[in-house]
Amino acid sequence: MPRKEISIPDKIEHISILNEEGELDKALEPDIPEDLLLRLFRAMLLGRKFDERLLNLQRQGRIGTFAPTNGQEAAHLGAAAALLPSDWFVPAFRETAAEIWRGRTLESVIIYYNGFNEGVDIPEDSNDFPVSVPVGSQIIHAVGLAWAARYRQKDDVAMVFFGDGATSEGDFHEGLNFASVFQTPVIFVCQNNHWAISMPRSKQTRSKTLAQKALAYGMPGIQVDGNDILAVYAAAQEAVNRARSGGGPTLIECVTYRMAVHTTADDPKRYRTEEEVEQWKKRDPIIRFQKYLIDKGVLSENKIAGLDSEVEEEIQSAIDRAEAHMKTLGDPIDMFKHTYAEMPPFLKEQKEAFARELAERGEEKNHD
Amino acid sequence: MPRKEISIPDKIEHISILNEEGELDKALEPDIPEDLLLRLFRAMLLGRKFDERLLNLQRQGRIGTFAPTNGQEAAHLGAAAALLPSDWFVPAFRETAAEIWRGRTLESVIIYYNGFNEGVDIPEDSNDFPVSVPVGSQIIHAVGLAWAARYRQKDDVAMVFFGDGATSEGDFHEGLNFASVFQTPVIFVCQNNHWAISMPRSKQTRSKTLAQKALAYGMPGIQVDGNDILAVYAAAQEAVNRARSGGGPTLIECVTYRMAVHTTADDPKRYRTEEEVEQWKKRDPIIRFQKYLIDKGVLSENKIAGLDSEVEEEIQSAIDRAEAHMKTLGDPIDMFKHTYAEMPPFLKEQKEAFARELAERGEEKNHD
Amino acid sequence: MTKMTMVQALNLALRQEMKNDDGVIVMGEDVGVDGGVFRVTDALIDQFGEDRVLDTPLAETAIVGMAIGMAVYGLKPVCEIQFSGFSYQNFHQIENHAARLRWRSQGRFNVPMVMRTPYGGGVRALEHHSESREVYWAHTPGLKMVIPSGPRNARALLVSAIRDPDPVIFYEPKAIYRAFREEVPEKEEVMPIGKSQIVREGGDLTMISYGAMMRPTLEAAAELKEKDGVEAEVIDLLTIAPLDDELFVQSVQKTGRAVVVHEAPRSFGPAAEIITRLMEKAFYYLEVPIERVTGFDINMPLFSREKAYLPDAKRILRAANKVLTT
Amino acid sequence: MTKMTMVQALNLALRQEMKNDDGVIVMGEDVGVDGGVFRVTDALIDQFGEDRVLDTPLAETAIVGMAIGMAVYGLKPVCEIQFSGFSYQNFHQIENHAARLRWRSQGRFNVPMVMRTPYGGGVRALEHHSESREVYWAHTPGLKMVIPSGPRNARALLVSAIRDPDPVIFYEPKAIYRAFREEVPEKEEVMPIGKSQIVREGGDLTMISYGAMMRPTLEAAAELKEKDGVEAEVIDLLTIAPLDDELFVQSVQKTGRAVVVHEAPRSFGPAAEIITRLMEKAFYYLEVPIERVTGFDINMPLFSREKAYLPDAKRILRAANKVLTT
Ligand SMILES: Cc1ncc(C[n+]2csc(CCOP(=O)(O)OP(=O)(O)O)c2C)c(N)n1
Ligand SMILES: Cc1ncc(C[n+]2csc(CCOP(=O)(O)OP(=O)(O)O)c2C)c(N)n1
Ligand SMILES: [Mg+2]
Ligand SMILES: [Mg+2]
Repeated sequence: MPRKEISIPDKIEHISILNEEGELDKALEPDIPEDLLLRLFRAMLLGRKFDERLLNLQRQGRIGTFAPTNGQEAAHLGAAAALLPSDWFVPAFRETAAEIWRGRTLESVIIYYNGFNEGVDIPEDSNDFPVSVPVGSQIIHAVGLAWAARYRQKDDVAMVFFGDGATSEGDFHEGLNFASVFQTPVIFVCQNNHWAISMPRSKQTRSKTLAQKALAYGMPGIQVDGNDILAVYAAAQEAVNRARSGGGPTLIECVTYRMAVHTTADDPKRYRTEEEVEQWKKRDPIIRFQKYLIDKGVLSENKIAGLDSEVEEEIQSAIDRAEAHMKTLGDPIDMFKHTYAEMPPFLKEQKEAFARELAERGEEKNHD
Repeated sequence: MPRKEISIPDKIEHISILNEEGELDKALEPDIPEDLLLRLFRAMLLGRKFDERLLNLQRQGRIGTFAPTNGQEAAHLGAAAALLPSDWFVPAFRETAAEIWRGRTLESVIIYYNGFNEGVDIPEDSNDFPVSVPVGSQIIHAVGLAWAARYRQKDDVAMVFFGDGATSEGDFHEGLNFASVFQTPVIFVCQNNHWAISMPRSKQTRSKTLAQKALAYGMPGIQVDGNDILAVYAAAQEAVNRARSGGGPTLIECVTYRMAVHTTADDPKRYRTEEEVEQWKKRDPIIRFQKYLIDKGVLSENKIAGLDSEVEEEIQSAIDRAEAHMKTLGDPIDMFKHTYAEMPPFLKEQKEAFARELAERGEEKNHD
Repeated sequence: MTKMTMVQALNLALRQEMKNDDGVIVMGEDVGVDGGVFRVTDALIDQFGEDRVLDTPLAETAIVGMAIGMAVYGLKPVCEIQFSGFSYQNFHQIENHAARLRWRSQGRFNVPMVMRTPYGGGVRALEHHSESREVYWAHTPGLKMVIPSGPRNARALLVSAIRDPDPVIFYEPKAIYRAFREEVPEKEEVMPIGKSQIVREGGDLTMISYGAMMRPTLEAAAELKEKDGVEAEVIDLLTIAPLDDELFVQSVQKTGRAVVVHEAPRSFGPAAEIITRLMEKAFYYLEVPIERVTGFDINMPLFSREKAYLPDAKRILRAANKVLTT
Repeated sequence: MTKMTMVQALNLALRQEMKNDDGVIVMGEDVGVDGGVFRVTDALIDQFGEDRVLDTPLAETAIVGMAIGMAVYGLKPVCEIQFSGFSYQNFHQIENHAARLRWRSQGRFNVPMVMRTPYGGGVRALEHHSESREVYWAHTPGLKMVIPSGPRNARALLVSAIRDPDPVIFYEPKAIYRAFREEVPEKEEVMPIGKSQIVREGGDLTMISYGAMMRPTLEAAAELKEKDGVEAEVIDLLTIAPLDDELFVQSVQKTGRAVVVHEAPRSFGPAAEIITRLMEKAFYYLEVPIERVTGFDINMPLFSREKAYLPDAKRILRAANKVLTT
């Protein structure tokens, strides 16, 4: 009975399929239909261009604060692409390209970031959650959704997103433990973009990887190159299949990088160097995927140019539609909606008093 | 770049030194002075007998609800014995023998479990926290204490106790992460007694060990036979030394068993079998340690009998003192004490109104 | 009808609702095999199995957070937090999500969950087991907060809470879990959330309370009648939020005098809102200042002094007499 | 004296207290290298180093819990919670421990920590960034709760909060972080916690408010004077708990009329306690019901409607006129 090492059943693996140069590891290449490859590429492009455009709008004062996704498109799109439409999608706030992939309209994003609650506009047949701002708090919701799906004998899975910073929250811990104990079909996707506002990943936790945190729950954990959409897709696919077939949850760490500001209220110059950002420019997920697709012969320079302008038009017309729609969102009294299924008497009194105030004051006390 | 396994620097070890039969692994035997061995044995005995006596008092209605420690003496005493008096000791609520080891009087325990705040009576020169009921919540306090000690260039360490159930709380996760990130001199002692009220360890989490949860924080984690005081002491000593010399925190899982009820309000028959409890009777930490000490020649049957009656007397006189003391703890108005350093005016008004009420009502509105 | 304790009546409510609706899921620490530390969920697991009665790991945030996910899916989770003193662990899940998901999703999702938890003093428990902090929830928009006062209304209100499309915080006054029995019909019975009740009529004085404090309040009312012939009207709030001010406003418009009783700390406590509503809606009827009889602005003392801390009939009588004689 | 924004004034307070006392430790998310998302802790790390200004991992419970341990050791941690909307994550650490350790240890330990956090609307922020929920803390025995209304008092109160031997929740009205400047003396200045202030004298009406709402309240008071010659007495609470009722009671005993203004939701909000104290201590002086001008009992809308939600001078004036003319 000497000191003995305890062997732990779960191992932590790392997957990378397309390297920085866009070179392929043939052995690991996932079998993705051409059509899906192209749709993914377009979605990445759209995500990137939309993000850039939002930044412009923000600088012009045409939208409020938002969280750019630039550089992380492969991480969240690759994961979301492994879902069925009927699966549950639970975002944090930096998965815009994946939200759009799942069906969210561009205009709803613009409207939301203009401070209108109406920017949340989830279709009746969609199982997508609105963005969740309190870091890590949404993780456990996915566990509840997944548990419910299994209870209802549906084979839906739930996928939930969060950042590297979120792994420090108690909610992360409790959520992963519950998922493992109840073996719920849920996929935990951590977008490790190396920063939580000004806090580098290296100071967020001393563990070598975030993926290994899965060991605390007896859960499979895997680290992937998050700028390699094939690797992310492959890992997510595997996790989704495991979950759907009753094999329980998985933690996926996507190693990526936040190329832009944390939000438009942030100034990264205060805490990180240009050199670091430059390093990551070389690892751009879109360029890498594009090279792969060209090499594979499913994409051409010509086609790319076509997609470019198609996507730009799509964005422009969404902006136009959003701006037109926002003009109709006049009534501040709408803020009383949706607090309860039925408005209780005291709230009715407040609403009526507010209506009288509005009437007295005319147009002047209106939304910004 | 194929899928590759990530090697994790920290390993999880298991230590056992005295087996169930009280047989010694000579190679691992810690070098403990005879005097300390005897004091520890006496403390275990006192802990056990006091616990049994408290249970009696509770059944007679002479104290309220409390949490017995029966069977876990080696786990908490062995750990606490590795501390210096000036170190910080942060208990949960099932470390009574260790609290007494650290200097808490038996009567204060009795008074506390009689529902008198005065039962918390921490000497000015003691760095011991009062028991903490909200599971897991005290863990992070130890991190703050340890950080402060290091900041003040003291070489104090902090040791904090909690149960297997506590490892599921977010507070456990956040606390261990902070300790590791800030490399604070703190020792996390988990008394894995296999049950959290009615929840067995096996359903609390799917990880094979609790010790391996340390891997999530890049922290050393070790599992010890918690009914083997030598193993616990050895592991704690090592962790204390590491912490004191700047090597950061350690998680120690002491595998033990809650032999009695969860608290006196609990009925374990509802959720566990007698056979399971019987299994663990054989692993009694006191019997095992006693055999070791007899084998070693530092203890004799005679000496044990002497200790027995000495300890019983000590308990009896503590009960007598406590009961006498409680008669003097009459004044309900004392409940207004210690809310703030200085009593704010509105609270003074409340206290004065209460005093008038008491005066009007005479003795009748008094404590139970 | 059978005479039941509140614990039995709550158990009946759960049992019947679980039978009626297979979406009702009971979850929490020790609610399954153990039947709950107060036995409110006793034997439900035998009848409905492990999939309907979840013994969870020890983590309040996850209990509530998981319930939120389940509720959004369309189930009706009823989660138990073992003592209200440990519900602060999950406060953010309630504030950040349960109370907001309907609004935040513009009505697309809702959270029909119940968070049951025993609260209040009177059972000689350990620290953190005896507080009353209903204001934390009552002040949070989007929540409903219910506190029954006896076996029968506990059962009927719990059924309503489970069926409610919005999240309901259901505080159970543990002091009266087993203190007395009432006839509780086997047949389904519901009571509306958001409605208070007159439990004793009278024209001289209005006494407003809820939960375990109803008993000393009614005791005081009986003594007022007996000793002084005073007819007190006693109102049992039942719902704390949304507060039904209509009934107590009407009553005070009639009596002109009021006493509000609760065990929660006084400052920023529930009585303040009740008194303010009376100020707003019955000011011109008030003969004298309204008195509040409450817990003090201190931590609930350990149990040897809990009786001294808690309002009792005598303390309520003192306040009533003050209101009647000034 | 230099003209400073509130952000600068708070920074000055921290800087000076850190210099005065090497036990003062600043900690929180992004408070170090980044200087805080609002720059309240700007450049402190340059002056005092990483050991005095801790950039912590993203975990509110641990920030507060660690501060509790540090405070018990004898340090004076000032922790920042990035937005008050995320302070519910650590609510249990405050309720279970910070507010109780003095009492629970029978005076052996105390918790001289400050939890600073920006609160309230007005900066066009994201969801969860604009609430006002001071009641959660104010209702909790053992805590103090302070809300400044301008650069100068913010600085002086933060110094007092840091020196206070008990835990202080320090809410910073982010709407006025940079909205205006005031002369702030370089020389140390403190203000007592637990004392409110008359900021405008008058005999016709009492207006009670605090934080960012002081500005519209004073605007309304000025307009009352200008348009109608009404002299409003305006009181700035500064401390919410323990509430200084003496000053506002005296004022209302003089004016007989009062309006209470806050941005927190109305029901069970701070105004209820203020109004109840007035009911208890100035009832016979009241000419008319007291009005409250508050946020509504709904979630704070996203920013396009936050102006509509927040009380402004016009809404306050309506209430004042109602109180003056009934
Ligand atoms: C509970 C909580 N605490 C603090 C914040 C403020 N905040 C917003 S995002 C953020 C950093 C998040 O980092 P990470 O999880 O890595 O996600 P990323 O922003 O990098 O996508 C912080 C501290 C918050 N939104 N929620
Ligand atoms: C936060 C919190 N939740 C729930 C409880 C109720 N409770 C008291 S002890 C306990 C089980 C604790 O189990 P464990 O951590 O294994 O410690 P043990 O009792 O076995 O020593 C529970 C659920 C509590 N005290 N605190
Ligand atoms: Mg990040
Ligand atoms: Mg245990």
